[in-house]
Amino acid sequence: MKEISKKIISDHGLSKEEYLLIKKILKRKPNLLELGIFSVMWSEHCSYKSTKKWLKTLPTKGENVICGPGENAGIIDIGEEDALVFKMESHNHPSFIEPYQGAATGVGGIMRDVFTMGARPIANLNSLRFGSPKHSKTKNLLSGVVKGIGDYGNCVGIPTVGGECFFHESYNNNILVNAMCVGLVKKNKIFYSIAKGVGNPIIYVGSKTGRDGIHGATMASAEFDDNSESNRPQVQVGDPFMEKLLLESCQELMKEDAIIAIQDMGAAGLTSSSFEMASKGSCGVRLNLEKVPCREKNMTPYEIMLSETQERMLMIVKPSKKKITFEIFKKWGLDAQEIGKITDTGNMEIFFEKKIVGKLPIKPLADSSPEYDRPAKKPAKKKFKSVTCNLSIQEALIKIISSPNHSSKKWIFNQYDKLVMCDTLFFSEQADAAVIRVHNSNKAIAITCDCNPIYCNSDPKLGAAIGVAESWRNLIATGADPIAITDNLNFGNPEKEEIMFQIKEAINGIGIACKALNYPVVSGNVSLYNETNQKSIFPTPVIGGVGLIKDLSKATSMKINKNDSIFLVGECKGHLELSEYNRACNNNEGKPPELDLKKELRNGRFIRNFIQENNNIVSGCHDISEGGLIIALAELAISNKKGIKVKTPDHVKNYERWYFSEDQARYLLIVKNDKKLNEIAKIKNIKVQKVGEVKGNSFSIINKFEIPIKKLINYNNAWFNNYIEK
Amino acid sequence: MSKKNVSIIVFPGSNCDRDLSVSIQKYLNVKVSYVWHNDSKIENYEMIFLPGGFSFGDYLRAGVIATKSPAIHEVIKYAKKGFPIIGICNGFQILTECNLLKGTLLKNNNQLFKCENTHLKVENKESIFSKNLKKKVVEFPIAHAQGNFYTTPDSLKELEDNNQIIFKYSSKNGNINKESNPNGSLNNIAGIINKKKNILGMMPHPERAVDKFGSQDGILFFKGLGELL
Amino acid sequence: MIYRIYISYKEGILDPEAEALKKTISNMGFKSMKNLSKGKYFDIEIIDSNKGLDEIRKISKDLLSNPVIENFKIIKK
Amino acid sequence: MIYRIYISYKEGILDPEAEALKKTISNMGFKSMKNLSKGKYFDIEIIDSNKGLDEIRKISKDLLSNPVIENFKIIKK
Ligand SMILES: Nc1ncnc2c1ncn2[C@@H]1O[C@H](COP(=O)(O)OP(=O)(O)O)[C@@H](O)[C@H]1O
Ligand SMILES: [Mg+2]
Repeated sequence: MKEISKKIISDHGLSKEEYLLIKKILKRKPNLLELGIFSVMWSEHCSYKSTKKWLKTLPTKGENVICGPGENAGIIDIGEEDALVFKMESHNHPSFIEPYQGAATGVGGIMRDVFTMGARPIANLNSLRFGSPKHSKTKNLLSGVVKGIGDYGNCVGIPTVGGECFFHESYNNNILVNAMCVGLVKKNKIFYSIAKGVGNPIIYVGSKTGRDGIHGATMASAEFDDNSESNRPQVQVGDPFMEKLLLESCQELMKEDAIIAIQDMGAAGLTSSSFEMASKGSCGVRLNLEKVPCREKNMTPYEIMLSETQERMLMIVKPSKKKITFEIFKKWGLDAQEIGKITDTGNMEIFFEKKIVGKLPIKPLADSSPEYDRPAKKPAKKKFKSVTCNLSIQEALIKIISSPNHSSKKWIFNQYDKLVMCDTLFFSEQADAAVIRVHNSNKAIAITCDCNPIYCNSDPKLGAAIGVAESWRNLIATGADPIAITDNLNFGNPEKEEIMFQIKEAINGIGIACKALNYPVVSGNVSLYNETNQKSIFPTPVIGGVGLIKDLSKATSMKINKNDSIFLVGECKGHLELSEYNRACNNNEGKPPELDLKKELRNGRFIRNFIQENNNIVSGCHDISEGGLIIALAELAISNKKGIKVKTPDHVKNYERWYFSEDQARYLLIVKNDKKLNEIAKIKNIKVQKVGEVKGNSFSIINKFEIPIKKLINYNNAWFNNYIEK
Repeated sequence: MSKKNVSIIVFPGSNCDRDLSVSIQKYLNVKVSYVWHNDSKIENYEMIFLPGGFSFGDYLRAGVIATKSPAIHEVIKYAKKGFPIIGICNGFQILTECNLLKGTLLKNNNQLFKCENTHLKVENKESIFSKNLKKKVVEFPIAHAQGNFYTTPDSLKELEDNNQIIFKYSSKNGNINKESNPNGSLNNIAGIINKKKNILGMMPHPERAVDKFGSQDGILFFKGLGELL
Repeated sequence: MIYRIYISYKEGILDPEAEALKKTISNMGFKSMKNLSKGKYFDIEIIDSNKGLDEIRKISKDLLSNPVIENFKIIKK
Repeated sequence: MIYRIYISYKEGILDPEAEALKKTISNMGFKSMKNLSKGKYFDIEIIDSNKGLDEIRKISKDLLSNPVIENFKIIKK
């Protein structure tokens, strides 16, 4: 057996201290296989060693939470027998190396996390960050990632209903691909990953194991340098057809009362799935690796244990149900194998061709998994000079809506099957959140994902809190009651103090906002080391929010009808720092807008109740976010292909601040009856003011400018088409 | 409710089987039996549907592997006997691959999957599938990567001469032009029937147009089929 | 024994993928290209050569190629 | 002058399509097949052979093949 050298240890991403700890746990030197297992189990990706301490501070409980973080995905109660299972996960590094496969397998992985718990996935979303459109790689990465996401979800038959896409040079060499999946399950049919029952068989099903992505989990936790591209580790190839077979066969088997525990083989493959199941159930496992179906010849135990071949599941079944288990998998044309048994030794014992090749104590390994309190330091405040903007309102409006970040994302979401399953009521660009009917029922769920990295870069705490508030607002605007979130924390290298500062601050901000809004965190994912040559991405804590609409007839989109009135709900304070307007004038410095969570709650509740109680006079609703009031109005006009006459209230002195400020807690409410809204707002003491009417065929601010609606739409559509075609 | 059942053939990778069955039960008002691709007998053959999706992952060419399934031999048998067969999206691709319908479906001309609403001009108003549509133009969504209909000039002429073209992609007002062609299909063809006129293949999804949140023209389509039973 | 089966488009059939590639290539500034066409191939290894070849012919015709638009050619490797 | 560029998967890369085809072929009752792999090819006709071949190499590397998972081979026809 190969001697474990210092180089081998560092190649495995383990520190000297961690290696000493391994020896202490084993009471001897590890062999290569054991070292490999430790290295993936203790990788940032699997152990959360840099963030665990802080993640524990997040609010994770609530009256609707059935299962918080710790399982494959979080679960919330949505009334009657129904529950939702959801989570978000990143596939950033693999997508940079191979955008199509990287993104596709990201979608596949998150769907397995959801259906492994017994749920049928009903919606996918994705949150994407690319480098500057001018960067030589961006176009290929964009096309590959979008196609990969689309092809995978489309083939499995799960609608991809929403998401976001944002370009910024800080992502030039570290794109972000975060995929979210929501599934539906009956409360009494939830499956967990807690192994039980000495002697129970461990069944492997799905794709045959190959040498794919060996060391993917440690790769996902390592910084890139210029060599990373040529040094390419084996990428994982996705097989959505296999995923569909796994989904259907697992759903069928789950009806049979056969499964004791089930877990997908995600990052760190067979290692982490078997280890985690045993660890949660406080038992031991014995694996016979020669039984593992392999795609390639002469695979070693090391390769088999660490392979990240996609579309594989591991389950513990009742011995009496082995027969039916194999029958069901056979019906679906899948390879299933019994590869081991649950034991009471408390150890993971790995056999290969009858010989023991590795033995690790489960509990000590799990308990001593490292947890760091890495030093953090607030970066020195930079002084900045404010540049004055000399764009007219019309110029700025056109510049913003035809910019990469604000132009229509049709090119993206037309590649996604948004409608399969026939329960999509609204998808991206129709409403602030996607709205999906709970099949065969009168209720619907609303889903969104949000993050403003510009804000987060300036103030990670406030920026992250605003992300939470924005997702909450998006749900409110569809008439939903927000319930819970999942998050995906994307940052640079945590070993740097200023990055660790961002991480701590962002988690703190999420916690504060979630507590105030009664909006707990039920699952999530952390992606660190998103940097290349010492240049980190902007901190990007993406929030995926989920809410419930009890009566789907009240689901609200961005719809406007002729002669409707458009009201601004909430106050304009005129904050322009970091706004799209300022950025359109190359003024990129400053603070994010202030966030008053009490006001957020008050305005949100008002909107939510108004939509619910006065639905007959509400046409639509839209929250005000990046770009401010005028962009929100333009978006209404564009998505409805209808003209809007905007009237500036008499009290307004500064047009730029009025139209472009990005103050929080604001909505546009589109109603058929001004009087009623004014009356109710007065009673509830909420500030509302009429800002426009749905009229004619152009978008205009009275006494300022007028743009024909067709032209406005062209501005909004042009960028993607030109960019891709060229 | 009619006593008869209709059948939906389910292949590994089909993913519109449930969607189709919901619409059929609700608007055609009959029960649905699912037939697994490996079954070599179809009990309810009065009307047979081939659903959308990615049968066998759409590997090699969309629909081709499905044509090797035992159930397809049965479908061919009942097709020849004149029973109505309807293939939607992947179902259409399967029907051309097993030669029950003319032509083939190439990759979309921009090489990308496309999901959007389309308007369809009803070209033949006499066929058993379209005579109850009662609208000049209907609106059904499409969602496919391989929907670019192609056939040889001879067989195109045959399709035209026999009035076998049922749907063409069009503008809202029924104009058939390049702008309304979503995928490059020859002459904007979106749906055709066979010479005997009992088999329909179409790329757009009527089962996705039955909700008040979008188009409801699919209801007309399914209700119209009711007469055939 | 390995046979290679080539699948190519029949003459006169427009291959949109090849068209798209041609456009991209010339957009990339490559000027030497006069024409481009494309196809697929399958390498099938078989046990027994007589019956095997027969099977390969059938597979090529019934599965691997689409007779409306494609030709196939079998070559022993 | 025509060059043919063969594109194939690198060794060890999962090819789900080939897997599906193998299963189908054996389900169709063909028993002789021992293995199947697949690839694509491009026939590119060029004007000038020196600069042309150079361009073909670039096109093969940057456009026609995906270097992360595929190999290419250029052959003069
Ligand atoms: N940022 C976070 N916020 C909340 N929960 C998190 C976060 N990151 C990870 N978790 C939770 O930690 C657990 C392990 O996550 P992960 O390793 O991503 O699971 P898997 O390997 O199954 O994808 C999950 O329950 C996940 O929800
Ligand atoms: Mg998991």
